[in-house]
Order: sequence, then C-alpha cells, then structure tokens
Amino acid sequence: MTEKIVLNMITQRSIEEGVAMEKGKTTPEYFEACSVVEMNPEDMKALGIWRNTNVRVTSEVGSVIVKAIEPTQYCPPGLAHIRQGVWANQVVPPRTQSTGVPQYSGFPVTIEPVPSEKRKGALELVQGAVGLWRGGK
Amino acid sequence: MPKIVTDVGCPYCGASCDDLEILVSDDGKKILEVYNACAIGNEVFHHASSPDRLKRPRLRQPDGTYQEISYDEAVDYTAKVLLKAKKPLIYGFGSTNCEAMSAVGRVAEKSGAVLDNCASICHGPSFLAIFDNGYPSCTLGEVKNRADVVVFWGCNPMHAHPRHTSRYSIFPRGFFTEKGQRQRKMISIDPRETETAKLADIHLMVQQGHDYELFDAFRTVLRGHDIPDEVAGIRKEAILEAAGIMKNARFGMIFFGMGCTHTDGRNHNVDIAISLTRDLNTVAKYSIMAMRGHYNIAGPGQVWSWQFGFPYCIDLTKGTHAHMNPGETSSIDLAMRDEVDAFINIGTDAGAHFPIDAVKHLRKHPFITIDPNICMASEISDLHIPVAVVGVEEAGVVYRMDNVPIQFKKVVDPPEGVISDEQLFDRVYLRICELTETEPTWIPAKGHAKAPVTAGQ
Amino acid sequence: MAEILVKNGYVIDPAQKIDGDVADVAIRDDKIVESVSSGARVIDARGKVVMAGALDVHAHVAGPKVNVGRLFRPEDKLFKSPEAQPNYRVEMGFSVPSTFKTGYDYARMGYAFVMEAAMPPLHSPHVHEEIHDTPIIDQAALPVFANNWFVLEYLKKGEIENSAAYVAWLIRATKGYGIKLVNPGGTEAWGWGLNCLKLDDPVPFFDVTPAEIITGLMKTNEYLGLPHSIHIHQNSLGDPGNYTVTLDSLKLAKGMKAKNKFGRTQVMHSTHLQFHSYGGDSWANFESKAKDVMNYVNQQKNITIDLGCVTLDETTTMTADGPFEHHLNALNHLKWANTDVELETAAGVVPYIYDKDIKVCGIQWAIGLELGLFTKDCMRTFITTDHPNAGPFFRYPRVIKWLMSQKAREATLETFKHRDKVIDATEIHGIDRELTLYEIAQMTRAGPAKALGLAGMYGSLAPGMDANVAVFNLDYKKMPSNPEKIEQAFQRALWFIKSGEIVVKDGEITSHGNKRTLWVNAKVKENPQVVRDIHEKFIKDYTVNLDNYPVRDYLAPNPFVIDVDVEA
Amino acid sequence: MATVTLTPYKTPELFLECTTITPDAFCGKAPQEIAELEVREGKTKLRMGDYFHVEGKAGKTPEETEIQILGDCTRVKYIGFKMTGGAITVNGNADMYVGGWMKGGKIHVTGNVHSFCGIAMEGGEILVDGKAENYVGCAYRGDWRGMRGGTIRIRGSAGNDIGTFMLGGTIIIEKNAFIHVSTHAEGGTIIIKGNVEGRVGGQMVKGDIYVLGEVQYMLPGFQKIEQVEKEVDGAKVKLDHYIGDLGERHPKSKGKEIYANLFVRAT
Repeated sequence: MTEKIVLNMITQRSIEEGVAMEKGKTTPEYFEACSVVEMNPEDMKALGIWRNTNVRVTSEVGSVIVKAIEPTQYCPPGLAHIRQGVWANQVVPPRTQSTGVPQYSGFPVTIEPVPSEKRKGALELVQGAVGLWRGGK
Repeated sequence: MPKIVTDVGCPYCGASCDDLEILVSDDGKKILEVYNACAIGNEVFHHASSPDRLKRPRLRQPDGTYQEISYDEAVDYTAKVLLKAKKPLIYGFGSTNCEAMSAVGRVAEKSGAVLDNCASICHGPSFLAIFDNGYPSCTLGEVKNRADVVVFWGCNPMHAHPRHTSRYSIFPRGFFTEKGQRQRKMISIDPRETETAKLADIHLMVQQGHDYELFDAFRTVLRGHDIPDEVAGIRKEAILEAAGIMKNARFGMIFFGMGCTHTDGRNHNVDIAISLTRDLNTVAKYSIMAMRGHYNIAGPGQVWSWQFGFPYCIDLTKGTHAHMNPGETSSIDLAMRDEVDAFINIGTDAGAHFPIDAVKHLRKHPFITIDPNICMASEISDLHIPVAVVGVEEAGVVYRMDNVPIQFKKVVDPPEGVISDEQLFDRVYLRICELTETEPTWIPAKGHAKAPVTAGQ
Repeated sequence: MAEILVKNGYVIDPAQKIDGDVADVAIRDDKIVESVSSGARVIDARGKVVMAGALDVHAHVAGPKVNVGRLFRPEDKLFKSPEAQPNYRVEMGFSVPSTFKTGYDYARMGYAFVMEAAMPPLHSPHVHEEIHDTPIIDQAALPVFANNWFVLEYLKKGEIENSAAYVAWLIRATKGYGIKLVNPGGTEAWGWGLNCLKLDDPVPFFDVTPAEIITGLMKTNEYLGLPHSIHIHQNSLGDPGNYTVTLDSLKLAKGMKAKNKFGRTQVMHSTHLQFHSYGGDSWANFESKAKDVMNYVNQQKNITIDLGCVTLDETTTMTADGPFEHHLNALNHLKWANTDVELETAAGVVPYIYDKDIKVCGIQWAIGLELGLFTKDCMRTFITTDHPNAGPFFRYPRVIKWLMSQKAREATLETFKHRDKVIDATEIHGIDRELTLYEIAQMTRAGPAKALGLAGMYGSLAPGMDANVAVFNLDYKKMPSNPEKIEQAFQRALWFIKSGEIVVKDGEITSHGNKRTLWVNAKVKENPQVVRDIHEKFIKDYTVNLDNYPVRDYLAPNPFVIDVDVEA
Repeated sequence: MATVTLTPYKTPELFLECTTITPDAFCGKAPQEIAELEVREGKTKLRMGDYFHVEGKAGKTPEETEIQILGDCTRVKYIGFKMTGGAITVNGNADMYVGGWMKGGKIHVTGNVHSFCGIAMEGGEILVDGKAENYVGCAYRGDWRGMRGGTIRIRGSAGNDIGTFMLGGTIIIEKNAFIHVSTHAEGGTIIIKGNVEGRVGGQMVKGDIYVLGEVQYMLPGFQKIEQVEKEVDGAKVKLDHYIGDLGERHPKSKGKEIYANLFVRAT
C-alpha cells in the first residue's frame, strides 16, 4: 500500500452536480454530488483503498477531503475528477496564464486516504475560508 | 383550473430550449408541473416556487448575522459601495436577462466599475481565440438540418446540456438530414469516456492537456504532411481515420467546451480549433461553436459588445473610455492581485465557482450578492439582495449558445415585493445620480411603448 | 409647445427646388411649420447652410453581424476611441462603433434616419435591442429574403401571392421595413460551401435561379405596394469582371412599374454599386466599369443606386454574402467570422485594410466616386460607404469633399503609390465635375427620402415635414477654396435639430433626443397555405418555437408604424 | 543625458497606472512639473508627486532624458508606455506593460516584470534581469500585428505566450519558458536558452525560433530537415533544424513554400 498517489486533476460539469445545484447548494444532494473524487479503480488499488473511502486531495494551493468513488464516466489511470463546485475549488489553482481563467483542469494533486476524517459541508468550507463559519446550524 | 403556459424558455443551460410547457396553479402563483425539460431544467422551475424564497434584502450585522432591510436601503448601500470604491468589480450575469445587462452597463459606466461576466472563468478563452482568429459558426438549426459529421471536443453535452443532442446535434431529423442520427457520424475527443463519448462513432481519448498537439496533427494531416506515430496519446491511424471522416463531410460541425478552455493553453486550444475549421472549409462546409454554459451567458457578450465594444473584462474606471485585457481586467486576476476594492456578484455564485483563494481576496472588501436564492456567495456577503428569477418570474431577451436571441416568457409572479435585476440596477443608477448630483441620461426606455401612429400619407 | 426659428440661413432643399435662398425655417414641436410666434427660440444661421436632416439608405449599424464585428475586433477600439463627452455614454470603436457612438456620430453629421441594411429575421430581436440602444437617430431595418427557404420554394413555383403573404408576415414579425436581397441564392448555396455567381446558376436543391428570385421578389414587392422597393446586393460582389452580372440584374427591372402610395418611383434599389462595377478578369487587369454601369443606370429611370465609396481606411467588412467573406478571407488571411442562419441567410465578417499603396484599393476608391460623378440624376444616386464595408459612415463628409472638389480628388490620387496605374484603370483623373451643395442634398436628403417612400416626413424643409434641420458651417456664396473645410463642416454640424429637439450644438451632443423605430405593418388577406407552411416549418426545421419568434412590442418602444394594406 | 530620479515613497492600495513615466512625457519639464503629471489608481486621478519624489533634470528631448526609478514598482503599470527614446531604469520589480507599444530607447528592470512586457513593441530595447510572467512581446488582443521590432532580453524565465503574432524584432529568454512560443508569428526571432514545455511555433507562418535547451513536447507540425551549426546570441551551437508549422498556411516564393524555422540544440 502506498500512502500517496499523484494524479492529474480535472474539474468538470456533471448532470448530478447540475441537478443538485439547482436544488440548492446547501442541500444534502449537492453535498453528495460534489464532495467526491472520481478515480480509476487501478489508482484506488495503488492507493490501497476501496471505493467510498474518504481521501485528502492536496494541490499547490490547498487540500480538501472528499470521497473517492469509481468513475460514473470512465476515467483513465492517472486522471482524477472532482465535479465542479465548492469542493473542487478548494484545490483549483487560481493561476490563469494571463487569460482570466483559473487552472480548473490539468493540475497535479496528491491523494492520500483519510478514512476516519469527515468531509466538510459546502457552507463550512466557504464560510470557513473567510472567517464567517459559526458551526453547524 | 390550472393552466398550461406553452413555449416557455428554460433558464438553465446554453441550449436555451424554448419549448417547455408549465402547468401553473389556479391563482397563477405556483408551478405544478414542468413538461419537456431535462432533469436540471425541471429543478430550476420547482426551486423557484419553493416556499423558502427570500423576499427582502439582508444586511450582515457586526455579529455576523443577517438582518432584513428594505430595497431602498439596499439600493442606497450598493450605490455608496460603488461610489466609494476606487475600482469596484461587478461580476456574473450568467443567469439574468439582457435587460439587466443593459441596465448594469449604465451603472458600471457611471460608477467607474469593472464589468465582467462568467465567461471570464468559462469560455473567456474562446473570446480570446475569436479575437485572434475569428469564428466561422452557424445557428443550431443549421446543425440540425445539414450536419453529417459532428465533433464534440472537450465537451460533454449529455451532462452539461442534456437536451442539446436531441434538439440540435445528434438525434434530430432535419430538412436535409431526414434519417437523424443514422445520417450523422459523431466523433468525441475527450480524456474521459464520457456519456457523450459513449454515443460517438469514434472516441479519441486524448491525453489530458494535449489537445493543441492533436489539433495541430489534424491540420498537418489535412495539408498532406506526415505526422509522428503517436500524438497526444492517439495513434496515427486513429488520427488519419478521424481526419478522413471530417474531410468527407458535406456539413461538419465542431462543438467544444471547457475541456479546451480550462486547461493549459486555454485560448490557443480554441484558436487552433478555429484554424482547423477554416482549413476544413476548403474541402467541405464547416462550422464551430462554443458550448456556452448558461442560458444567457452569451447575452452579456452581445449587450456589452454593442455598448462598449467588448464582451467581457471591461474596465470602465477611466470614465472616458473602456479598456479590456483579460489577464489584467479579468475577475480572477483582479482578485488575486488585490486590484479591486469592492465586489458585486450577480446572477452567478462566485462563492462556489471561484477558486477559494480568489474568494478570500475579494472578501477583504465590501461584497454584495444579487441572487434569487441562497448560494455560497450570498452566505459570505455583506449584503444579499434577492431578485425575481428570470425565465420564471421575469421575461426578457436571452442569447442562446449560438447567439440567437430568444424572447423568454414570464410564467408566474415573483414573491410579493421582489423586484427584477433590471429594476434594481435602474434604481441603483438613479441613486448614484442623486448622490453625485448629476442628471440621469436615459435613452427612451423599453416598456414605455406608445400607441403606434401611422404615417400621414 | 416648443418653437424654434432657424433664421437667415442659406436654405438648400431640393424637394422644394430651393437652392441657397436666404430664408427662415420655423419649427413647432416636432414639425416644420410656416411660421412661429415671436417667443420662438432663434438660431442665427446667417451665412451658414441649412439643410433637412439626412437619410442613410444603407448601413450596417445594428444586429448580429455588426456586433460580431465589434466583439471580435478589440484592436478596433485600442487607442482609436475618442474620449466620451461628460455625462454621455462612452463612444467605443473605429470601424464598427458602439451603438452610442453610432447615434452620436450620425447626429453630429446631421443625419435623422438610418436604414439598417440587413436584418436576419431569426435575429430580429437582437437588431431591435441594438436600435433601442442607439440614441437620437430614427431607424428601420430590412429583413433579408433572397435565400429564405419559404421564398425559394414559392418563387420556384412562381407563387407570387404566397410569396407576398409570407413576406408580409415576416416583415410584421420582425418589425422590418422592406425586402432586402443579398447574393440571391448564393448565400443558401453557401450552406454547402458553394455560391451562385451568375444569374442562371441554380440554387442547390431548391432549383431556382438568382434571376427568378430577383424578379419574383420585385413582383412581390409591387404586389404588396411597400414604401421601399426591393433593395438588392447583387451576385458576384467584389469579383473582377462582375459588371456584366450587375447590368444583367439591373435589366431585370426593365418594364416594371412601381405600385405604391408613397411616391416612390423605382422598383429596384441596387446598393453599394462600387463593389459591382468591376472590369477585368483578375486582380492584375482589374479596372473600373463605372461608366458602363452608370450609362445604364442613367437611362433606366426605375432604378436607384447607392455608391458604396471606399474611404481608404482600415475597416471591417460584413455582409450576408457569406461566400464572399470566405473568399475575401482567403485573400487577406485575417480573422474570419461567419454565421449561417437556419432557413434564412448567413453572414461573414473580415477586417480589411484599404491601403492607398495597393493598386486595387486605389481603383476601388476611384470607382465609388466615378459612380457619383457620372450620374445624371442625383435624385436616384445616394451617398453611402456601405458602412463599414468600404469605410465607416463617419467618412461621408470626406466622400462629399471628394465629390465636390476635383482638387481634393487629385490630392488623394497624388498620395497613391500606384497613382499612374490607378489612373490607367479608371477615369477619375479626367473628371472635372464638382457636385454642388444642391446635388449633395439630393443624394443625402431628397433622393433617399423618396426612394424609401418617406418623402412625406424626411428629406425636406417644407412645412409639415418632421422637424429635422441641420446647420453647417459653410457659406453658400463663398465656398471654401480649401476642400478640407467642406469635410469639417459636414463632419460636425453647428446645429442639428432632430424631431424638434436640439441634439447637436457646435458639433457636440446636447440631448438624447427622441428616437423612433420605423416599421411596416403589411397586411394581406389571410392565406391558409402560407399559415400552414409557417407552422410546419417551425415544427420541423427551426430550432426556435413560432410563438417566440416575432419581435415583441416592448423591444421597439418608440414605434412609427406604416400601414400597408393589400386589397383582396 | 539628463537624469530624473523617481523615488517611490508610498505603496498604492491597488495599482498605479503610470503611462506618463516616459522620457517623452518628462522631457522639457522641471521636477515640479513632472510631479504634476497625472497617474491613475482605479478611478481616482492622482499626481506623480503623490507617490514619487521627483528630482534631477529632464533633457530637452526624449533622447536626452534618462529616468532612474530608485525603488520597487511591483504595483506600477505601463512604465515606458509608447516611449520613443531615452532610457528608463527600474531598480526593482515592475508590473504589467513594461515598454508596451514602445518605439525606441532603452528600459532596464533589475527585478522581475509581470505580463505583457513589450506588448506590440516596434523598436528599442528592454532588458529584464529577473523573470517575466506571460505574454512577453505579444500583440494586443485581436491584433494580428504583434511585436514589429526592437529587442527584449529576459535574463530569467518566462511564462506562456512569448511573441504571439510576432512580425519582427528579437526576444531572448535566458532561462526556461513554459508554453506557446511564437504562436501565429509571421516573422522575428525568439531565442530560449533553457527548456520549453511545448507548443513551440504553433500556427506559425514565418520567423525563427532557437531553443538551446529541450522541447518536452514537439508539435507534430514540425519536421526535422537537417542539422546545422549556427551562432546564437554569441555562442556557436549545433542545432537540429525543423520546419513548420506544416499545418499552417505559408507564403510562396518562386513557387516554393516558405516555412518557419525551429532550431533545437542537437542531442
């Protein structure tokens, strides 16, 4: 079992995210749709985890805890996908190559299993980042 | 008796379907059923009529909680924030109508703001590519009626534009395409085998981030030159096969998405796609189109181009003219460089969709959200102003992904007292005029139609 | 009740055959009247020229392709936009100005009305949105028809009544003004990457020819009795040797009679004729055929033309002639935008530099002016630059300067690198005609007003007309020897009163005025077949629902509707 | 040559736009007059003197005027904007648009520069001792007329989009570059002394590129035709000569197509 694996991360749209987003970003549906990382079973194996294990994803700008799941759409080994949204944006590098657009796709991340840690909710992540989080409601 | 409203536009994705039918309650206040919409569009309408909609603006108090205030107070607060800042940024507009985009143009100009829209983090690079290389494109009906080869590059309409493939691009039977899908060859180019890729005749699983090389390979092959045995993870034979299909089209179409604009090279991935489209036009008829994300995200590109000459990233701080240079005047760059000192988020959710570092930078200064719903941005704002949901509670012009204007209808009334984006901006504009003791300059406004008169002949 | 008296100017009003008489022009509210009370505001025009507000019969100023031109050319703005007037909107862009700059600049030149020359019907809400944001000037737009599937199918079968019922419906639905033809048949062929370069080239699949389309739409127009005639951008635009195609198309009007209640006498308006008066068979032996073309135009009285003068600027070409723009792009390799519009039309946009050091550009420049100088009837010959195709509209004063001054023409010729070659390929060098202010007023006021069927409101200073009055800094009795002064005078009016309101003073904007959108409410007897065809095509072929297609009233909030009723 | 010194004494809250820091704007002016020149911070109009102490003496013409900035200009844009002659030295970093639309004269930045350095430059020299961000010597958005003349030398590394739409002049990057070198170029010379990740010469019509390190991902549109020895920036090197971009259009001369040249250090 390796402790860490380095993958190439992309963050893109998905219909699960779309439906949940329109329900509301504070809903359980949004949480379940977006706080996941999709990765190839081979990479999970290399990392020594089963699907539905929580992992910490760390990029050059930060980390986030998400649940590793098997891709709903085939993802080749070496590539990982967090659906666009709050969790993805904890690790998306804001560098734009002077075009205005952050590096939403194609940035290296380190993934490590953290089976005992919990995923944070969307509000906690965003309000927490700007010092407004007051604990659960 | 509940009534059906027909030909309703869907305020979700850039496919801007306008064939929805909505069953509305007796009193015309509640949405009961939504027909013809995709799963997401369905949700938009139902969410709009949920009972927990906000009805008044909320201002954050020193203890961190929100308190309701009047619209007048919210307008005054917003006007003062805009006037006080040296360089305020007004950003968003993916989900509102063109009337609001026009109204905000007046506000931004008067207050010396930077005006930007969601394209800035989405298809902005496509604009950069269009600036450099043009845009041979068409309306979606051309695809439906003529296209026999359709390429989806770095986009996944089955997820992002659920009805795109059935209304326009793969399945529909058109005038010259009576056999529908059977008459079309479909190529998908994507690093993942997406639902869209699964539908395709050919899926080229390009190595992520190396689209530019693959485009260059197609162009090189089309000019009759040899290429290496493998490019961007794709074997030469597969490239030759796909190039052969593209070349043999009568009417070919290339759709591209975030897979191109969100990764290394950004604009140049689109830039070279446009070059490829130009090349292909020497052997067949070809068009290319950006898979725009929101139902009216093409709108600000249109409205602001006719008002300011630029589709996005418009710096109006000089007062005498507009300046645009993405990389400098783009929201993320402005945020990361601490180059703005006030932020208004409208018709989008920067809180969820900006990288968190950019959110942190923006939060150092006054932060206002204008949105019908609770979202991440509203929950970190100093002020949240709820507004009517465009396409549900407010009519207006929207521009579909192919820049076709669609006149969206209103289906139900907004919650009592809730105003539209356009009304809000017009009130902010008037307040700014009051505060600066200047005369408002209007061009005769829409909505004040006089009775037609006839030429005296 | 607001009254204005423009006093003691040299009045030039060809509609009343007034040429430089010193007279007063009285205005009450938005009309010109015989006289006003002593309380009227007096504008002293002594020693200055007074004309009616001008009309532009053909310019691309609003709509999707114009906006593509704006959007995809940031470099057309950089260091090229003037500083905004305080308290007015910013004015961005050079060759494709923003809507605000468009309205302001036309007003500064004393223009009251501008025709948007090509409206793709599917995009008509967009056109009206832009018209709404264009201050001061009155506008109308011509929907394009010559590649429309309905029209192609009706005309193939010679069904003029059906064609008329459809055309009337579409003009109403789009709040349009008349019938525009762009590259008849050729633009539909462009749907497959092809073109129709000759009048008998059949349109792929539809099996109808450009000649049949032109004749059919001409008949349709007169059947409906629209205020304007068909307005045609002919086939084979911009190709060496195209003047024969041009003459062939003009001849299609032979024997046709104008039938309308608006005082219009032409049955065909042939636009930007400069681009259609080319001789030679390649760019190497490219030459002017302006004389041949104008000889024909002069003798056939039921056609009108506009010039499409090249102004020698870096500009942006844009036209519904999709295949032409593709062809142009293959020549200059600059960026190329194209939009094919389902069932209706297409458009292309390419930046272009008319460089005085390139022989062909010099010849094109000469041809546009030759057309104006060879005309024998300034009431049928109008000044345009096909804005922005041959140059931006705010160069009209420069075109006027060239038309009015041989000295100015020669001075420009002198700057050409290939002066002698241009002289060899054209006749410009030998022409000593200098148009008069009266003739200029015919070409920009009385003439276009009549051709548009609007002579009852625009183009004259007679009592009862709309109060559009421009005062220019020119002394009719003592015209300046320096032609630059002519250009300066027409660039910035001393005064411009639009619909009774002073909108320009000393060349600066003073008010957003009262703008109007003119559209034609053409009504025919209900035609069940056409109604059925429309419903069917919207269900099967369009991607927009029929119910959302017609322009909603609120988008044209200041309408001026012209009713046209066809008796059963 | 007369020298004016600018000593920054205050850091702007946002960024200063100083299109007036040029020998052209300074020449013929006394320090007090220079201190009155307008600079902008967002929508506020300020005086040069609000941020800089101005001392020394300007020459009569731009050519006779040297500007020494004694301090950091990390938050100052447009230094040397449209300058036609004379010299500017920045002792420290400078922000965007250093030498933008420059026609002549010399600029020396001892620190780093941000993006758009030498944008649409027509002549003169820019020397940066540190590194540059993106879009060195590029064209303004939408313009097909990029850098036309002059020399830019970056002693450090540079990011993406070096010499986009370049038509003439020389750009030298002494360390590494990221991606997109000479994209769409129709002339000019770019020398990268370090490595480049890729996209070298994409959509390139004409012009020359030298990479003395490695190109990690070569474009398929470039084909090796020979090995040559050439002098590059004063040193003799053995190079593989590629032509391309074979996917792009190329002008013909005497019936033969003229390609762009890419020279990469021979392995």
